[in-house]
Amino acid sequence: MSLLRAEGLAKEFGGVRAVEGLDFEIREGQVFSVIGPNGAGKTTLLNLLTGIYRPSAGRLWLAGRALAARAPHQFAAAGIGRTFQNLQIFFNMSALENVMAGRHLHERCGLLAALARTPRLARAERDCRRLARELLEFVGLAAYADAPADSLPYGALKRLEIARALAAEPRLLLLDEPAAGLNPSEIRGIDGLIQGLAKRGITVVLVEHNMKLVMGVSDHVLVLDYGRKLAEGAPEAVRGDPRVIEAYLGGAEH
Amino acid sequence: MRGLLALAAVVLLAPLALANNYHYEIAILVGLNAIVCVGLNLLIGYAGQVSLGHAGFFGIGAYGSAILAARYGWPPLASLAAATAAAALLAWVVGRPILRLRGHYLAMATLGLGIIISIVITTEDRYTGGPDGMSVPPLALAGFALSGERAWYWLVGALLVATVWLSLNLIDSPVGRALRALHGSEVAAEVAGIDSARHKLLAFVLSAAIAGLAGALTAHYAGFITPGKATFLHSIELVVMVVFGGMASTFGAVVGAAVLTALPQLLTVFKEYEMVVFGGVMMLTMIFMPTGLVPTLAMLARRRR
Amino acid sequence: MSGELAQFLLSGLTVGSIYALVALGFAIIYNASHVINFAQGEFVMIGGMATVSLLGAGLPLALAAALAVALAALIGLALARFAVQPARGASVVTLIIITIGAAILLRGLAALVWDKRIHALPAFSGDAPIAVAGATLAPQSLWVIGVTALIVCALWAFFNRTLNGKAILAVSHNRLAAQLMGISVRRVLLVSFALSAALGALAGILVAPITFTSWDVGVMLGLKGFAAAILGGMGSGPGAVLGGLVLGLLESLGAGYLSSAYKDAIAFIVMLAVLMLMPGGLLGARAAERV
Amino acid sequence: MNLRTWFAAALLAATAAVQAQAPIRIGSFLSVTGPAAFLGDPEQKTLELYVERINAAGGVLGRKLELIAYDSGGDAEKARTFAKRLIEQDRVDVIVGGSTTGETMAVVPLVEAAGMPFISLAGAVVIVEPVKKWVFKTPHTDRMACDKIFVDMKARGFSKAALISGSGGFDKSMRAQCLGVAKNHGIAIDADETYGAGDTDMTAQLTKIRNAPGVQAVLNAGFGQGPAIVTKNYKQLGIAQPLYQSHGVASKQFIQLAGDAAEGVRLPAAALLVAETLPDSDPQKKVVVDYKRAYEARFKQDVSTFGGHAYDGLMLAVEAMKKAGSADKARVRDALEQIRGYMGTAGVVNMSAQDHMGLDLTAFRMLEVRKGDWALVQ
Repeated sequence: MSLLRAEGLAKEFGGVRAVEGLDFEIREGQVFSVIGPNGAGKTTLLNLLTGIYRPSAGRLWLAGRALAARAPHQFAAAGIGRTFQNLQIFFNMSALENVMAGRHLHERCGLLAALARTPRLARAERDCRRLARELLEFVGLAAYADAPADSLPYGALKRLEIARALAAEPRLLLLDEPAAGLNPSEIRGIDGLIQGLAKRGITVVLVEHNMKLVMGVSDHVLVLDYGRKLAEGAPEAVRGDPRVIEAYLGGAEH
Repeated sequence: MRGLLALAAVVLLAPLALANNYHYEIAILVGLNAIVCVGLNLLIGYAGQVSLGHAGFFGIGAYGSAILAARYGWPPLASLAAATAAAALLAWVVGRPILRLRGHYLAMATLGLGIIISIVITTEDRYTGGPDGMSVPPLALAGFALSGERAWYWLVGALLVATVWLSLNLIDSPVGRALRALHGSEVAAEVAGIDSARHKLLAFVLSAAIAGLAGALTAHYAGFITPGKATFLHSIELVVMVVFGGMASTFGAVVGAAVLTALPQLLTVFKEYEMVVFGGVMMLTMIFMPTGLVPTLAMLARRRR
Repeated sequence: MSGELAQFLLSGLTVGSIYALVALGFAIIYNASHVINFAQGEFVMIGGMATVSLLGAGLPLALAAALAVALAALIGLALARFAVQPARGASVVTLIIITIGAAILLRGLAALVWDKRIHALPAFSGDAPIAVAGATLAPQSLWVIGVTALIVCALWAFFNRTLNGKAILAVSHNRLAAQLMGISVRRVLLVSFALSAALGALAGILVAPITFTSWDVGVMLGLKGFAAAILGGMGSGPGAVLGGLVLGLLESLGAGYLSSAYKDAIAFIVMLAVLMLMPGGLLGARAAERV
Repeated sequence: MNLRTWFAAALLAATAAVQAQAPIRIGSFLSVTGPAAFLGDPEQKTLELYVERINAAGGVLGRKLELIAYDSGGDAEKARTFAKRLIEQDRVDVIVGGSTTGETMAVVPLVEAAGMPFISLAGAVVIVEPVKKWVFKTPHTDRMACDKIFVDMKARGFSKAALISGSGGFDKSMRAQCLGVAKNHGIAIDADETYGAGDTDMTAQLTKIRNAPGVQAVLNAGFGQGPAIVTKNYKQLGIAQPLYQSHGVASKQFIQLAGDAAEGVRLPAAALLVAETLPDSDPQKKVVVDYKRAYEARFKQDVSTFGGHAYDGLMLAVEAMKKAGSADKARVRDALEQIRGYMGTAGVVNMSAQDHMGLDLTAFRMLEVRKGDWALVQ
């Protein structure tokens, strides 16, 4: 069944159309990849799907219901999580606290309880801490748990973002170039991580330049060019599409 | 927790070193400033939102309680509570629009807010006594007037320990993590489901309420209040205390308040050179310890181990 | 009554030009370093006080003024070199506190080297008021307004026609890219501090016949200049000038038509309202968040 | 006895005397920095100068004076802390200080509780009305200044005046007093404008005053650079009505700042400003001329009445100690209250249990600026 559906999605910046008339559907449990040359509108699309940008036109449905969220935190509450292309780590906390902060949606805690540290809160905190450690273990960062986030190497930070996003238990996880800047062995690790997510039943939207990674893990690929849909389909079908080859080879970048 | 116990020990043992009422006075002022700074540090150090207007909330607390008690005959405890609530209420009302601003624009807006409050206090002399100030009745707890430096020392000391305890609890709770998260990256915090506007407002209101409470206590302690404590110069002084001691460090805020409250008393030996020395100390400290006193010393201690 | 309105406008324009000059100093340093220099008002003070004392020593006004501007520029250089430069990489708030410390230090030094009295400079072209549209204007106001206009033009030329100026602009737009282009960020920082200190001092000399000068005149002027710079949009030169003029006019119209006791409050309330509607100031960059 | 043994004996005697007689401690807190620095600065200088001179002349009651002065920066809370320091830590015998009314009022509860004689140098009438047991003051009150000005206005046949004042404590207190007593003199205040601290242009306020119908004279309550700017703007706008300033600008500095615009401005002030032009028969002449010469010779600055207040405060304290024959606080206080006919820079002081200032209107002179100097209005 369809988890997320977009209809006529568009975003304009002062006359420049970054995304235009986009229709697509992401099915539950899929790894859904979005590819395209630089400036094709991929990150803009993710920003639209997380409420960071307000669409100029178009509508979104989540699990069959119109998405009423406005602010990004409401998108998060609706079950959409993400990572960022240029890292948005909380560098003022430890790795573990980063993940715990990611669990914000599942912690009911009033101001007074927080100030007085009620026994109930203390229990909830213990659970939260345990869960965060498990997630760090899942992404392979158990050793860094108590280290300040700003002391972690780049590759580890990429995984930390994934762990933080997972802490919110999203139904839909958007990964913005998780492999960018990583070496081949680290990329293999990310590959395995994404497959692990799929096994957990999490629907993944992957924006990525690394074709090998995309073709290896995706169930469905959406190709953007100049903010419009260029092609869509199974990885093999997209790979052979002459328009896609034209866009990539004809473009200046690759 | 170790830090909290150490603080409590300092508060308990300090009287051994306090020889006279003047020493107690300094200790009380340190405590009152430290309470404000611990609150302000939640906003500036943890949530990353600079306010250059907190003396305004301090002034509302001080004058609110003073006016209710002196002019309308409220029992001081009730006026204290009402004035604290008034500071919080004002912060809540203006906080939402103001906190949408970022960085220097937020600094300017809070500065403007503080200045407006201080102009109102200075101008409405029928209620506030104007620039020459007004007398404030003493604080009475259950019918007994709280008077004398020693009684006040214990009250302020207990309140300081309590404030630090509450602040430490808050920082290490989901709410505190949310505040720190939106300081680290507001967009990432939002995407993690943290309502950044609500949490900024929370920190703003909480710090304003604490400043208001400390203001009201200061007024009742001193027995006399002038608009000087509501001016932008005092706002800046408070921020300097927080940054000097160390942003995002509760004990840093306490140490910053202590050093910068006591320093001018020590620097009187420099006579006319006092300002030069004070400015120089401030600059050198921030140049060589840019993260503030306590975090820098803590880092040095870790390195030596 | 139109004479009344004209008087309020002229008064606002004079005061606004003073604020604008101070605000420009904030803008230049902000552009080069993203530092808000809270010692900017002290440069204004140094300009006025140094000129007064050099005049007292028997120097002609022009020479005294030139020396005072040079002195301020030197102090600006020293501030950048010995206080801001070593703390690069510290948080913005830390840098602000350093400049606040510098302001206290400079005020203290001024009180020691000079005195704590209030001084006046003679008006450059006498005190005979000039009648304009049923209102009057002091000749010194024309000096302030005229020099402000000249400085705006000169700054425009500096930033668009000279290498140093372009370097500052480049650094303000993208520090890393500028560095890669071989621009010395260090040098830009020094130039910008010296420039804005000189500008502040010049403002201090120009306004001293109107506002007088004293060791602590920088506090209020610095505050108003900062407000003007923010109102106009931090880092924007034209914004700083516009912000200054708007602030000056708000104050004089507020005092004239509403309440002189609340004129500063009125100006700040309008400022807050403007910031609510334009969170980047009147002419500030509309920064879109990049993720 | 040769010279050396004589010298040694003298030294020994002197040391013994010093050990036997600890100095009398004069405590002070003044706005040496901050917005009221132009009050605190001459006050501090005066105290230092005269403590030195008194000591050089052998001290008081055979004991030296020791001055312990702190800079309050005009901040009332700091003033209170320093007052506590003077009382508790430095254990001074008397306090002479408090440049502003706010500072003074903030320490009143302390000195009253501690039983510390305190001579304030601030202006407002609230300091001595109602009378506080341990608190005295040396300057004229703002109400007296209002009275003096309104008497002069009335004598010139005016009945409608306008008021413009600053937003500081001195300014606002005087404004309130003037509004209060105007009616007693048959003067109606038809316009009432305010300017802020650090304001640089008052033409907007003055334009409103100019356009208020029927105003015959304008009174500016304020001190610092504000009144000088008002005076310049006044001239610039070509307002013809006479301008009165307050005793808050009573120093040559005002004339230097306002320049030609100050011509014809009147203000009430102590005779200090016109010391040399007083007739030799004037009983105050000697005191004010001596103080003026001593101050100006030492500091190369024009004398101001503010420094004069500090002079009076110190001298009253010394006078009281001599009268009491000791530095005992209670006895000094009682002696202060009984001082009659003391001639100070502000005028003749006649203290009593009902009056802890002891000055009357005759102590005030109406001065006018003529040819760039102060002149007595006869």
